[in-house]
Amino acid sequence: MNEYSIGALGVLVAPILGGLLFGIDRRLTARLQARIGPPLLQPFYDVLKLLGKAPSACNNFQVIAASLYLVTTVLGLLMLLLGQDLLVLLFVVGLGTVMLILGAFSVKSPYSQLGAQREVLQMLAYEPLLVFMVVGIYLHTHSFSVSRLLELDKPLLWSMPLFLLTQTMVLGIKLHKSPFDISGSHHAHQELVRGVYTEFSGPTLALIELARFYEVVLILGFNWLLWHTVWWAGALLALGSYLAVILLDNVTARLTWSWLVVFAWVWGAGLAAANLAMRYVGLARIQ
Amino acid sequence: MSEATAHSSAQPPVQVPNVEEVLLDELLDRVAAAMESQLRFVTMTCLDSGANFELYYHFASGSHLRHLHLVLPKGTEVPSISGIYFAAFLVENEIKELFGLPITGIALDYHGRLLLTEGGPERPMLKERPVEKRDV
Amino acid sequence: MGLLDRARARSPWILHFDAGACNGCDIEVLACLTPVYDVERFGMVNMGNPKHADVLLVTGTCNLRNARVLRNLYEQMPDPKAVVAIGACALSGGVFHECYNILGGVEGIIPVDVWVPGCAPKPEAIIEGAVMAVQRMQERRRKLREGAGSPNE
Amino acid sequence: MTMLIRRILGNLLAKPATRPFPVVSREPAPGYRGAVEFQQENCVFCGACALRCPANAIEVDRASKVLRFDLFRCIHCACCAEACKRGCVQLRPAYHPPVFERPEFEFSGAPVVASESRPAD
Amino acid sequence: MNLLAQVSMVPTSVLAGVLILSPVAFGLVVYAVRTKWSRKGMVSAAGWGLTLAALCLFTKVALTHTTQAFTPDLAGRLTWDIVIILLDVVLLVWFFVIGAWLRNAPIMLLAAAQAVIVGAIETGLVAPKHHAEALYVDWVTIIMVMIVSVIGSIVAVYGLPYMKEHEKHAGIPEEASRRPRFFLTVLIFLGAMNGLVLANSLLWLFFFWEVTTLCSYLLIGHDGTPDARRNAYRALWMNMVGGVAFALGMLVLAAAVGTLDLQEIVGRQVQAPQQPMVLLGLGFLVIAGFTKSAQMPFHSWLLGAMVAPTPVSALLHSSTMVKAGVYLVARLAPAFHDTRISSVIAVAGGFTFVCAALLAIGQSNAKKVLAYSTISNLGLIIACAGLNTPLAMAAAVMLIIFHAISKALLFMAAGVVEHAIWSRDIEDMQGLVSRMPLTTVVMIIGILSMLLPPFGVLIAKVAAIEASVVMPLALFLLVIGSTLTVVFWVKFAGRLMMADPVVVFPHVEHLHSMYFVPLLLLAAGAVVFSLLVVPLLTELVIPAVAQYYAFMPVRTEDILAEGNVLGVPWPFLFGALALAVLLPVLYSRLTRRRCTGAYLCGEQDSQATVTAFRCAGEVTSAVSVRGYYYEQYAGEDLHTGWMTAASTLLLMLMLAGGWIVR
Amino acid sequence: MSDRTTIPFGPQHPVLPEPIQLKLTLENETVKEAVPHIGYVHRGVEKAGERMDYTQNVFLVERICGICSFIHALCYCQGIERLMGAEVPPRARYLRVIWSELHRLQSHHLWLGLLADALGFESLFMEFWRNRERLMDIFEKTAGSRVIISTCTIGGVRRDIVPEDLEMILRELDALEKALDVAVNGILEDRTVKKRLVGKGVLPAGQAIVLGAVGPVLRASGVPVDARTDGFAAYGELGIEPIVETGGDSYARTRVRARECYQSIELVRKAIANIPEGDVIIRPRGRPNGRAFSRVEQPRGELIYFISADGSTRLDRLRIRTPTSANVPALVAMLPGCEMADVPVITLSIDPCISCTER
Repeated sequence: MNEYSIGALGVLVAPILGGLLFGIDRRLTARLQARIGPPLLQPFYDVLKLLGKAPSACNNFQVIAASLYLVTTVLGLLMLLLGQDLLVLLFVVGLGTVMLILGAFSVKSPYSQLGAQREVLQMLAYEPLLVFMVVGIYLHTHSFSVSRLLELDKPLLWSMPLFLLTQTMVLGIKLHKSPFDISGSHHAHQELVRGVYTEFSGPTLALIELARFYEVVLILGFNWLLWHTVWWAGALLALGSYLAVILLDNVTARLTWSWLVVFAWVWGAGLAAANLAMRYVGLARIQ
Repeated sequence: MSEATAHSSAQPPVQVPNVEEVLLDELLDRVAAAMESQLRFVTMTCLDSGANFELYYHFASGSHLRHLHLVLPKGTEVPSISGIYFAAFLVENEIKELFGLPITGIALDYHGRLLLTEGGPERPMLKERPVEKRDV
Repeated sequence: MGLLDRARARSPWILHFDAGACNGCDIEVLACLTPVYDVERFGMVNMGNPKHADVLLVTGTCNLRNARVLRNLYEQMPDPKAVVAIGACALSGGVFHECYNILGGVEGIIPVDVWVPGCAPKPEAIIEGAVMAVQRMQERRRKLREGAGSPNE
Repeated sequence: MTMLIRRILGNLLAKPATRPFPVVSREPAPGYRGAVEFQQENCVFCGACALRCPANAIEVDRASKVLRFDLFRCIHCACCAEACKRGCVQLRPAYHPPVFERPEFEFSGAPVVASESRPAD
Repeated sequence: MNLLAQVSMVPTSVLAGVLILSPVAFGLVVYAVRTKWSRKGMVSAAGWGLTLAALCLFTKVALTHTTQAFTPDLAGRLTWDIVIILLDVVLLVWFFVIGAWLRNAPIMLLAAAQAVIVGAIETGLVAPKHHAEALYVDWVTIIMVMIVSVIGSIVAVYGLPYMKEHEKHAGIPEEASRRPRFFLTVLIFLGAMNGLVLANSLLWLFFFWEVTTLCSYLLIGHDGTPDARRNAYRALWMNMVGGVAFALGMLVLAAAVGTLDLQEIVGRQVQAPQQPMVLLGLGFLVIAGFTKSAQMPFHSWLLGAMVAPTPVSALLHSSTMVKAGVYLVARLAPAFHDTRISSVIAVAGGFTFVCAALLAIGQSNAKKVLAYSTISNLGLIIACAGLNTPLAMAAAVMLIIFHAISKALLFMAAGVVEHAIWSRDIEDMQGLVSRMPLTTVVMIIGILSMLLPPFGVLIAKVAAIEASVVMPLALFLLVIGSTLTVVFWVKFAGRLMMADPVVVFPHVEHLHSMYFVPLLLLAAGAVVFSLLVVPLLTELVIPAVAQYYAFMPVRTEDILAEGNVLGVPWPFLFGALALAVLLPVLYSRLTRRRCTGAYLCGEQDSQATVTAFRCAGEVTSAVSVRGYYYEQYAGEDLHTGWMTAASTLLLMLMLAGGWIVR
Repeated sequence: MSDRTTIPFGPQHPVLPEPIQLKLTLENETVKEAVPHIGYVHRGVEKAGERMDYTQNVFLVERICGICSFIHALCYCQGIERLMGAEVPPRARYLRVIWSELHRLQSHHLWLGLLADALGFESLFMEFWRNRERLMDIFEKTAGSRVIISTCTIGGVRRDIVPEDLEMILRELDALEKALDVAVNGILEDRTVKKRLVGKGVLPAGQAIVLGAVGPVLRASGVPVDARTDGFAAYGELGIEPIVETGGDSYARTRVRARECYQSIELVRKAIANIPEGDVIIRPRGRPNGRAFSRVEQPRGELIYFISADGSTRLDRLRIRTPTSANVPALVAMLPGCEMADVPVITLSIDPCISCTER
């Protein structure tokens, strides 16, 4: 299989996988709450329905923002699948998030504005963790590209165990799960209504939801990298942290943005730095 | 079901205990005194008794209710006690709005738009004003 | 279009607005979300944001002030949308007919698709009402499509 | 947190608490004040029910022997049932299903007119 | 080809002369002939002259592939060296006079100190005089000359209408106009800046260095307000501290190496084992660079400099003069390659990168945000120089190019906005997109070009982070700094874009053509150069870096093997992104969308012309959303103290670096 | 431009179950000012109370608030009974306590669930509301309706609870108590919840009294005021000790309500154990005449009815002071200085019932 077909396959399969993951999330959450929950395909129904709603947006930029969010996330996934530079990947995906934020900023609506402000802080919280993870990978392969990583014959997890924790944290933040759901959540029961998503509606929102399908696959793809040697082990690892996030969501309350930034920087970046330091020391000893 | 331990319909009206009559000019002093003795402000009640408004100021000490009773002819201005008891602002606005009793100097004055909306009824609690039923 | 219609039927997002109810119907609406009734089985999620909602659940007798809000919210919901009036107050004003500050029900302020009688209606009735609202939405689209002869909007 | 974790994991393993409505409809409790039913054959149009109804949902014209009942006004307090000496009004333990249109219910002494509907808007 | 061949025949010294002297000459005409047309004509002529000369130089080097150190001749015994020394004397006397006029002992003292040190070097007191080639041309020089000449010209042209409006607003009558003096100073600065980047002899470099200090001082204080004077004074003394450090550096180097020829110093240092004394001399020069580039702890002068008219900020204080500092550090970088002080420089640069970004978050003054961002980016460039690998240096050069374009663009746009709303506060710019859509779009492009792919700054930043993995501490700083950068830029852009959701096509504002064209040129530059990032890197930057690290074999593949930035299919990425923008635009054209106003909990007042809601007492109240500045976390007062202390410590460490065991 | 953010919080807002607007003025995310805008639920019940038959009013006042409807009816009936000099049969008084306490229990469950929801703690919300359904079933079985149970009337109650149903209540309460242990542990001991509640919306005792706070809000500030200690209905016989916390913050209020859940369960058990046999209703003679106060304890605090009657079938004045209208001034005083994220928490911490407040 050449890389183009891998890419095409990924672009087609990822949203299905992502939608199913969200379906599992909603179903599992419901079961944890002693409910039956929606059908597994519910996220797809939601997106389809949103696509079929009457177009409504507050300005053209919102549509552009949503489309850029989608496209960059797809690009990010493609770059991961095609073994590209991980750091560039992060910034490309970051472009999408920034666009989403700007889309929310572009409407003079207090909830959207406050949501966007907090989304910026969320980025501040998780972005370093992802970069550190990529650096951790570099320290093993002397390359930032995924393809070089795949040539490695030992799973990264053995030397980067703490990154499993930081990745779980990133996943929680990205999925807006308690206690990290400061800027918007799937259910609107929070002080900012739906935060950044408040002013997006109809097909524009559908694009964002679709982008989130890709996004969850992308982030879990990062988790998979921690154990790439056995494909199902990596998948289990990814699924495990996904389930951990869902469980955590159900046993914690939402906390505040100031807590999030401090927590992510002290614990998240702390763990990452500790793991990196271990690696650096290890490398120095070998030399 | 049994027959009630009956009272005759001509029984004398029941009276509220612990009511002290006050005059308009001593009102603020009495309320200030209540504040000083750490009474809890409960609420106010306004009654439209024809030519007069009757105002009850209800206070509580612990679980005991005490009332100041003020009778004043319609049209008389009443000073707000929200300067002393901030908590009174809500009920004072309400009375001002629903009865048209001119209460002056409310700490947070809604200018007659606390509960009622433009285009709706005005001073609906007055007796002489029959309530028109609104139909859509 | 069949797929889209199915998706629509399975994903009605809900906006609930209390237009001056006694809370009785509101807590029953909320109770629909809870494990015992669990409307999420039908894809219903309480969105709390008109811009994301498909079905508006209204409880309570309106007054001038909340009628304005109700109209605003209805206005902000993107098409297609439906309205369910819940409880005697939203239907007609109910026991509050002698009150001076009521408009007597939701009808006349925004178009209502489904009426759920009761004081307060049981959660089962509310769920049924919401499901019927979705049907109504579908029917309206079908009629529109047949009438206009265009398969797309 | 541990207690709650145990609880939600227990939920996961146990049967969900959700009642399988609408597949299985659960009958309301026997004393439930639900659907209002009139036994028209016994009605003498005395108007006691209309008088007692706090919501003015019942209207009785004693002269022309007509009783009108507005379901949309009914608050299911069962005052009418208490007031009716002949037991013509009863609240059955079932709920009124939601409707698309405003139903109209009225009957008169004789001949009996069945309830019919008119379009709502 | 014929023309190109002719161009390459033009002697380099002639081109250098044009680049350095012609602006001065045009400036003198502007000053002497005080008419509108002379001003417009001369400034434009200087701009064209500089641009052409820079292009010629570029073409020449591109065709001949040579680096060249040379000393232009003057008439007979009178060499340019002597002229420079004479001018140096004049300059230092001038500084002394300024100090005396201000009744300010520190200035006089600093001027005197410089005079003494330079005198000591000139008289051969320290070391025997050694011939140093005056000028030097290689790719890095040419990139700098291009930036100075092209962007400098654009900004100077932009300054024409700007200064007119500026004086009109200040109520200065046409007769008393200080514009001739302003443009004279600007043009002299352009000449001096070209001299600075072309200089090879440290003495020449020092002279031009001090001329830019003087120009900066004059331009900051141009408005003559107490505020302007105070900040001009601060800029002066801080830069003169740098001047003293420069002179000390020369002194130490002259003593330790015996020459003031930059290429030779670098060359010898690379071959010889590193001597602590030489490193000390280099350290002093680096400190001079830090002052000019407003690195912590010297950053406060650049913030103060924001009182100057905006063209000054765009030209001196973001795209060119402050680059002199990083240019000097970068020039010296091969000399301290693989030393401890190089690491300290990387950390110090990274430290400034993080701190300035943090402080920028707390600012609501647009120009101050831009200033902090400038400081921050200069810190990043210095960190790259400190990392001192070919990839890092490539990143540094890229940053110099792209930052100059974007920042000049941003400052100029901010200036246009300032003249429209007469405020520099970001809060006053909220919703600017509906009032000045054109300028806002340009500004947004400027902002996005500072932080997002596929724009050049970001690509350079990725390269910098990739280069920094060799040094964990620097890496940490760079990662944190880049994230903080995102925060303040996104906040800024968000404020500009916050529009009332009304379906009225915003009225496009009328811009003066001398505003519009420069803005358009730079915005196009930011986009086009980003599109051309791959050829730019492979054809220009990497050859430049290869010349740089001439002492070690540098091949394109080697540089690129370290990072994978260029392995990314950029054209594909661009295409996808363009599609992502174009499709929605098309879609919006084709569909009629409905806008129902902002979500305001159902109480939106649809009659109101702005976003407003009904509130207590049934009153309509406009929504106002203030940006966050996180003063409790990012306040200047909170951090300045410890940041200054920490950065001073780092500088001490750097000076002592030569003696610390490697 | 203003250097502050002004936003409407409500009337329609997902964390507010009822329409009320707080116009919040923020600096960064700190609330500087909160001005309430009400009137979205104002119907004019007090006037309707003068226009309707005094017996029909029972059904009207029940619908002032659907969450504590029984207690509204109870308060009204006690006032009328006082004016008519009627003595309610003992069994009816016990039944009134049972239904009152079950209402308090469901109201506190509802509130604890909403609080959890406002904190983004969805599973805990589900847990409380799931438990609450047991109470709703009890109401449906014993009173014939889930929400507005309409069992209280002048002179007693409209229905008796048969012994089997009393047994059923006890069984259900046992199960409920067990489930409650988990849920209450979740909301009182969870670290994330504590982080959001402790120290938020502090109201010292002195201020609470001056601002006229009532109910759990007052008791959480350490002031032991509970109208049930007056001994109305059968509370005198059953005995009650007000539940007091001293923290004065949202956490203390949560604790008070959580502990009151257990207190209510105990009271119901005690009432069922001691319930006397006999009639449940008398038909008082005559018409209400005179002026009287009636004071009971709602889940949200002290509820006061002032009834003025002139011996006719229509009342002269029906004044209703609900607990939330007494707590709103405290809310307005508590909000400034808090974070935006805490606004829902603090607003909920007074357990606002807007339909009560506005009538």
